[in-house]
Amino acid sequence: MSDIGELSLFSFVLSSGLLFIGLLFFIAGSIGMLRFPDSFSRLHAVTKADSLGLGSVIAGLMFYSSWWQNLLMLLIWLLVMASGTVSCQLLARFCKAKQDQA
Amino acid sequence: MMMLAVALLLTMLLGLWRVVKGPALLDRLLAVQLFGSTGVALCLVLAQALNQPALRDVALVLALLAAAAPAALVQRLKHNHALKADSSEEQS
Amino acid sequence: MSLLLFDTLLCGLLLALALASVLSRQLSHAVILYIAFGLLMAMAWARLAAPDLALAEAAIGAGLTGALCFTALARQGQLALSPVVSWQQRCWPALFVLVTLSGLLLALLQIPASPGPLPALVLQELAGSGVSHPVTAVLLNFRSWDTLLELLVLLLALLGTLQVAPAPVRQNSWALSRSWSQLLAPLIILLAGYVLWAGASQPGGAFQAGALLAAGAVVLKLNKQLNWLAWRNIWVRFFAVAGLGVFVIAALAAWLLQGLAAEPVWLRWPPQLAKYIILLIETFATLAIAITLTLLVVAEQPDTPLSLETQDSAGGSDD
Amino acid sequence: MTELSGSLLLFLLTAASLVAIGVYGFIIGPEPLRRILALNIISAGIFMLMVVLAYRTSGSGATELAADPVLQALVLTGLVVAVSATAFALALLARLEQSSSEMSAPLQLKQTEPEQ
Repeated sequence: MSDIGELSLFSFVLSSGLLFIGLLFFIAGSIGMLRFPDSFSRLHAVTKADSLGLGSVIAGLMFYSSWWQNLLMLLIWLLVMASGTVSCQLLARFCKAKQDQA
Repeated sequence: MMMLAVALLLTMLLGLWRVVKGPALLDRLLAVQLFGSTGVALCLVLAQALNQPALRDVALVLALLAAAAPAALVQRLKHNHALKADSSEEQS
Repeated sequence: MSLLLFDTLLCGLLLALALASVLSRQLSHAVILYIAFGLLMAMAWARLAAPDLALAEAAIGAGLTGALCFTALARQGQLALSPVVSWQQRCWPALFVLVTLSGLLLALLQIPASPGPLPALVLQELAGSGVSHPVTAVLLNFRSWDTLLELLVLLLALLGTLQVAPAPVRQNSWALSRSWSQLLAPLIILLAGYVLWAGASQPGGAFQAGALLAAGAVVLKLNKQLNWLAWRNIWVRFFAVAGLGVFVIAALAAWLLQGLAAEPVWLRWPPQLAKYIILLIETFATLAIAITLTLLVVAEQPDTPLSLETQDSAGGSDD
Repeated sequence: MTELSGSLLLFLLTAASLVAIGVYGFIIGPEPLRRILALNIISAGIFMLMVVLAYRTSGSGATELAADPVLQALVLTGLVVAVSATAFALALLARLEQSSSEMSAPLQLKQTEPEQ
């Protein structure tokens, strides 16, 4: 938090709050990964919660950097959301196929 | 900012438990997925905390590949007999 | 303080993953743990102020190593559990390794805290190198011998792999995965171009861009796309060799050019042309690295015997 | 003892331990594929040692990009060479298994030593 001087107090509080919410989502994803009973619900926990958490972290970081970097971070978020969806689907299919096979 | 990075690493540590313990192969793959998406966030936070803008490019590369690769890779293992032992564990 | 905490956690995670990968009972688990280890190594490079390495490691660890290991895993026949290693078989190597480790640590602790004269020398000579990013300057100007020989090593590895290329793994791919990778492809090409271009002034360059392109191509090839990207295509052969060829030709040209003026030195670029020479070499080196790594990772014998009909229409457009 | 800072000592220790773990896995690992992975872990440890030595320049507190570029460039080439050597070793391994299963011999692979 070395660069607190560059931000007004309001935006600092806002960005800290967003970062904290993002962190909460990440923690929730990990706990879901630990506690959920079967593979499919664990899949659900990781791919959903983490994309949302990443979005919140990025929104929190956006207060600090230039517009070009912000655009890049938005692109990253979109990519992670899309690939999270796709890989969730693919991994679930793989799991289903193996259960049928066994 | 650095504390946020520490906390993200801690969530990775939680995921590590699933990698080591996880009964099915899918759980381990899932943990790699978790490492990928948390790694993207970690790179972005480190880029801010360590003042290295180039790490955002690293995050972009990770977002393009790390989240997509495990899913593309499981296709290789679809017809594999070597993993039968796993799927029997998985049902328990 | 929190930095030290971060380092401790990172090192602990790395060691735990490496240890678990070595000790795990099943081979498939070891492979997955190793892939996670590679992802974390990228974080370690990011922490240690080496973004170039983090870029390369992210592309290699996430894309290439995974594809390599999973292909090897898919080739393994019926083996479920690893053979059990007895306690005696474990004990003596562990003792030996511990002794080695303590010796290693004793040697490492003798390392002086101050660096040698090289970094200052690089920064001093940077202005005449044609680029403003020190790592790229070292790779393509100050120590270009390494890079030249490294391209040679890549080519040799490719030739060796093509000689022993095993039978292909039977697989079919899902339509969703196919279309997703097609969507990903232009983004990866765009990003690789950006990384290559950025290498002149900030972290990035030929190796990172090549590894990134290769990772994208491997994902596409696993989905049965990019069929023209095979060794039987004459253009692929041309570009795989061109990285080395352009390097040598540029070095020869620079040598002759210098020979007119003064005592010629091998692999030293004239300062006013250095920027363009480096850009030229890097472009071809990127393509060569990408093609070589792709073919290395998905090297498989073609189903049909080697036929030399070229598919120029697809192959002409690079990447 | 040197006057290296805490973080640097930590990373040095990790690098040495990674090498040790890799050597142990290389000796123990029953399957050839696991031995190749162990070799890769050894190389990761060595790369980390070199990068820590490069980081020494910039000091632990400063976060400017003043790390030793020579070592970083060497590690960069090393990463790519390591991946290509691994690919070559895996291709050799696949061919070895193919030929040994063609001869209907049991899968008793004593040793494959890829050069790293």
